[in-house]
Amino acid sequence: MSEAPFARRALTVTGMEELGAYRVLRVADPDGAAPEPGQFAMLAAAERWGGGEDERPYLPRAFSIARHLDGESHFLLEDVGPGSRRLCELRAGEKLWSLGPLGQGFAAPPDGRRALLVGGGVGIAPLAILQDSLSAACTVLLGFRDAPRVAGAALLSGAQLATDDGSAGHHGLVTDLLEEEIRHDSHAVVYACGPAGMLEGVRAVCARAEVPAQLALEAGMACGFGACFGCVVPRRGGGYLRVCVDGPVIDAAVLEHVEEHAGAPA
Amino acid sequence: MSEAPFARRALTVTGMEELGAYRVLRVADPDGAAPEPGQFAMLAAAERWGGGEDERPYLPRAFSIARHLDGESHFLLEDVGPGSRRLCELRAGEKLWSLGPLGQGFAAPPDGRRALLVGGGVGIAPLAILQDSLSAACTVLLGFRDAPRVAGAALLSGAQLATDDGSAGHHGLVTDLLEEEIRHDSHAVVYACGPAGMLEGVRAVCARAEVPAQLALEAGMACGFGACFGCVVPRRGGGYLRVCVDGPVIDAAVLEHVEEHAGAPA
Amino acid sequence: MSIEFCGLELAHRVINGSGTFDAIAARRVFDEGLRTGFPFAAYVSKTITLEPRAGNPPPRLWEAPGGLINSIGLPNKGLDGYLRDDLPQLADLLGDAGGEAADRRAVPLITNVMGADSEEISRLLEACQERGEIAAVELNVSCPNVKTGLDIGADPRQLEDVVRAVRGRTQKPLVVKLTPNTADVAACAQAAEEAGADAVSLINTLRATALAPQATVRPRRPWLGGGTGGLSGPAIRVVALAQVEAVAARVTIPVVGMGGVQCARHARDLLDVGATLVAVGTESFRDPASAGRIARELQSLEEG
Amino acid sequence: MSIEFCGLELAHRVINGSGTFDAIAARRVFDEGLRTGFPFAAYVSKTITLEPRAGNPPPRLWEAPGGLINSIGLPNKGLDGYLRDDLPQLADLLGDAGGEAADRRAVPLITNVMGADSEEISRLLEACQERGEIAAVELNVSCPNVKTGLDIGADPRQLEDVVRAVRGRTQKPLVVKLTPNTADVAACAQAAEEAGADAVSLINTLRATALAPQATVRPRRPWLGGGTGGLSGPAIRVVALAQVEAVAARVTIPVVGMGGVQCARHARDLLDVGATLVAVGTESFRDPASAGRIARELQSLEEG
Ligand SMILES: Cc1cc2nc3c(=O)[nH]c(=O)nc-3n(C[C@H](O)[C@H](O)[C@H](O)COP(=O)(O)OP(=O)(O)OC[C@H]3O[C@@H](n4cnc5c(N)ncnc54)[C@H](O)[C@@H]3O)c2cc1C
Ligand SMILES: Cc1cc2nc3c(=O)[nH]c(=O)nc-3n(C[C@H](O)[C@H](O)[C@H](O)COP(=O)(O)OP(=O)(O)OC[C@H]3O[C@@H](n4cnc5c(N)ncnc54)[C@H](O)[C@@H]3O)c2cc1C
Ligand SMILES: Cc1cc2nc3c(=O)[nH]c(=O)nc-3n(C[C@H](O)[C@H](O)[C@H](O)COP(=O)(O)O)c2cc1C
Ligand SMILES: Cc1cc2nc3c(=O)[nH]c(=O)nc-3n(C[C@H](O)[C@H](O)[C@H](O)COP(=O)(O)O)c2cc1C
Ligand code: FES
Ligand code: FES
Repeated sequence: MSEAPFARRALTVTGMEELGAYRVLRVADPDGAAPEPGQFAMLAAAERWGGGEDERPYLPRAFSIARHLDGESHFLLEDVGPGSRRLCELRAGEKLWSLGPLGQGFAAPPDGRRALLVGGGVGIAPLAILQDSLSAACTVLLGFRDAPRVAGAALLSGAQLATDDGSAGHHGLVTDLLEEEIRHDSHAVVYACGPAGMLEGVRAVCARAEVPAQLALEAGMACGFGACFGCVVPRRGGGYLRVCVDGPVIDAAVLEHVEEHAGAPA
Repeated sequence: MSEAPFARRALTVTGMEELGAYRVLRVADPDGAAPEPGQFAMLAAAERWGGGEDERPYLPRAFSIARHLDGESHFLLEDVGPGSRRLCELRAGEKLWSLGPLGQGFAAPPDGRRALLVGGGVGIAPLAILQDSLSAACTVLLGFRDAPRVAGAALLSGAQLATDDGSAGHHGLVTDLLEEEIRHDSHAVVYACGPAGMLEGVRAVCARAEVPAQLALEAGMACGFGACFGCVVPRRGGGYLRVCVDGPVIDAAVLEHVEEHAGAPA
Repeated sequence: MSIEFCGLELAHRVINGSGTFDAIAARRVFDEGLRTGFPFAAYVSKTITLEPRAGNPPPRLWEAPGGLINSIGLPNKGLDGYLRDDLPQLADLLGDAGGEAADRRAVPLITNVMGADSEEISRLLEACQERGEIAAVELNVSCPNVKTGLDIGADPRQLEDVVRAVRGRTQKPLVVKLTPNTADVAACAQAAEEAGADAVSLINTLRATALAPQATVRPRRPWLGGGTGGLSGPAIRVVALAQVEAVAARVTIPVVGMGGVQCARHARDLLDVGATLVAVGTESFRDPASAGRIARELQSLEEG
Repeated sequence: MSIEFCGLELAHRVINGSGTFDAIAARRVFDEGLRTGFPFAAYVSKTITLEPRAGNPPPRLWEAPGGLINSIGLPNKGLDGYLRDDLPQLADLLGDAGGEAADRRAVPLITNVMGADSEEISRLLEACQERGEIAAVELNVSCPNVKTGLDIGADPRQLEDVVRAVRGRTQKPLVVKLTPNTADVAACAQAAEEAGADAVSLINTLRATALAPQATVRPRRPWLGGGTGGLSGPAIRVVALAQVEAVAARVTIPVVGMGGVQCARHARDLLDVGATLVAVGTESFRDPASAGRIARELQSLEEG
């Protein structure tokens, strides 16, 4: 795990580009620790964080580090509420608060095993930096709701697509593609991030096929560094895991199910 | 009193110009009631009203209507806190909420009596629209703290100046100029707006000289239309007046003193 | 659609919080606009006391994160002044303020009263009983007990005694406006019900204070002329929801829920935990017509 | 400058609120940065109970206007697990976490405990008494009484009985963490003092709730897995200030003030109404180093 400096830092936005329904936020972070794939940062606009719907946002929001290149961190944003909306408004030159990199990232695949990256919607973000880090070729399966969201697939290379509305690739679930892949190669290691329903599908498919899977979960977070105990998911066999410090990447084997709130916006 | 529509209205900003330390905000209001000099409006930015220092502003802020011309209302703003700061950020095309025109304005001088306008700092705002409305020539005395604020004097014509730092006009208080004027013409009617200390000075000078004075007061306001009973000043002889509905222009004779919080930012 | 509340027929579910809308002043300011767009299904007066009160010295307001502290001090003309000056004006305004031109009908008037003990409250209720303009009475029990300094409504037993003692003084519906500054608001609500209240309303403001911002003067002064005040607005909304939920689960009489309501979604939350009516307070300060907007949004939520 | 608090010597006036900073997890995340920049003058553990607790099902958090509702449910390893696993790690971290390289000294550890009755609390205090790593004990009395459902700290008499019954079980300083969900927090503080508390701390969170945002499912579900929760953060700051002021005016023992503190100005307010120390809770979530910043700003306010 990359170690985070003990304080949030004011970083400068270097770019904000549209990518279909999403935006890619770039932030200069020349002095920050290089993140591991799957790690995240807690972000908040330095100015006017608050004053949106219901006077929110108040707490920072967790965002997967989607890429780390030339001293810049990239984030993939979807405007789904007051926090993401405010971040989407940021423009080059403006400041944001960042705490991180935080959390447990993906573990590299054991030698000789193929990495099978499965992403859904805005949840594809951590798979991009994972792909960047892999030395061997990997298979990328991405699911999206509709055409404006499919544009997000540009973040990764060589992806096979599935869409809910049939606007690109397979008309159906990305887990259909996954089952197909696993049928041909049950020696793969699965890396997944996306909505809770998709992650639960991935978990179940992999469990049946006895394929190891690393799931990057989400959860409502107040702190991101283990302080609030707010971000839990039930652990198989009882008790809870804190997604921020025990995850966000969690071995599917330690989960009974992926619960309703444990994924990216659907 | 001009009657206000029963609801705040979303108006469009048409301009925001610097005027030394102040800004002049212009708002399109072609359908609004024509304000009387001394009336005010409760303003709030339509977006992101909140999220500043201490999560404020939350309530709208009262601003004197400084001018009403060609279907536009002008306001003079000084950035002194989270509400005025947010309003100062507005740019042409953005929306703001406005409720008004509200309150009791200045009463025109009786025939043949000279109007003597005395303003301090950002408190000069309602004197501009008053000057616009007067048929006869008037005397204008304005006091400012320093050179950047003196620029505000451009809002009125033919003003004599006093400054705390001696950067323009008389080095001293605007009430010094007032005493001088009254000594020459005790037949004037005084119209004043400014910091509490200045207003109290004006009140005392006029009381001694038995010159009638109309003081445009300020007070922390939550509503601006008599609902909250928050904006009171003590009335001579006991009880309180609501600045928003009994004022903001109040006959100096009904006040014992102008209290600490009853004026514009000093 | 019309709503029944304590035998009164209301056009919708949204009323005002006591002390947050002066209909007489608003009429002076907005005149015809207020008459034709009157936003509340019933109108609650500000708190009336036996004797006239000037209220607290200024400053009376402090803006807090997502809220407002007020320390108004219940200024009012006293019972006699209210009955003589205000009641006729209110009756005149409310008489034809209910709805669009065609189906205008009277908006019921709920008079809010407060007294330091059962004696005072009895006199207030008896006076209200006499006047046909008054449809119901709301009893504000956030009045400090002279001996303990605590609100008389903060202790269930004390509250039950007071309500029982005064209940007989009026046949009009009696709403008890509970205090939120208590350990067990549901027990207080239950006590009010057992003593004969026809409804309860909550929440009133949370006790709060602020110091004058200038840090140079020592010892620092409280900002509010009245020393402490009460917090209202969005900041208290989630506290209100918990208290209304707890109360509605405990009583069978109707509950008027309030605290930080700004839109139909917030009103819906209160109704969904068991409130029959919702009151809008501080949000009216930001927009005098907000309650009307909320009532309309609520109706389209219910239809849609 | 050093501050005396219940016989402990503290480097400054800022500590953490119980349950808002897990030093063990933070050390894993920030390692050396936490050690050298440890922000609190004393470290308060999260609440420890006799038996281990898993805590409430998720969701556990709801963002409210200017605040946060949490319904964490006091997860902890239980007394034995805490003493065995956590205490050595905390002692190791705190042992040299106080200040810059040259003058590092131990940061005192205050262990926060909660029990359902005097019996349970006694066992917790006795166990703390045995351990040298623990400098003081904080007793969280926001534990629901099994019979009434109310916090055992909500009633002054009940609180006095409990504190009196357990007071003798430890010679270490005993801080009573009061509940704000009560009619008269000053009376509770006074009761704690009379029963032998060495200090009181407040405010804990205000009871609050939220409904799941999807309005289509009926009856609507509470959002929080635990049903209701507690509100913290800026929204409660002015309530905290009023309660701390009332308590400090009533007791002679030191008061730890907390609730919505985000900067030195807010801390200064609490100190100016009579607090000896200030605790930072929710603001640490926004920036883990915020308490350190506040302590530094406070010192320069005092010097300047
Ligand atoms: C490890 C991690 C990585 C993430 N990575 C990304 C990423 O790369 N890109 C991305 O776009 N997002 C990411 N997220 C999600 C992100 O942190 C935010 O949750 C998301 O942007 C929504 O926040 P918001 O303020 O826009 O909307 P909110 O309204 O705060 O959140 C939307 C959801 O939260 C719930 N909700 C609604 N109101 C409230 C309330 N008042 N309090 C609490 N919950 C409420 C509802 O379920 C709602 O659907 C990640 C989250 C985690 C934990
Ligand atoms: C009738 C009327 C006309 C006005 N006309 C103008 C005008 O033409 N131009 C103009 O610039 N201003 C005008 N004002 C003042 C304006 O309404 C605002 O008060 C001012 O802009 C400051 O608001 P703010 O949010 O910027 O700062 P705030 O911080 O809200 O206000 C500054 C002052 O309020 C007090 N204060 C600080 N914190 C708080 C708090 N939390 N709650 C309550 N009070 C606090 C302090 O005394 C502080 O100095 C007028 C006011 C009135 C009543
Ligand atoms: C300025 C102000 C004055 C109030 N006056 C009274 C009053 O006279 N009597 C009363 O019972 N409640 C009074 N209240 C409380 C409100 O009726 C309401 O209970 C409270 O404000 C919570 O609702 P809100 O958050 O929507 O404002 C007052 C509230 C405010 C803000
Ligand atoms: C997530 C969370 C967990 C908390 N856990 C505890 C706890 O275990 N024991 C306790 O006494 N107080 C607990 N508290 C209350 C805080 O210590 C503090 O009293 C309260 O949050 C007010 O301070 P703040 O507004 O600065 O957060 C918790 C608060 C939060 C937000
Ligand atoms: S987000 Fe606070 S513990 Fe995980
Ligand atoms: S501002 Fe509300 S009564 Fe004047």
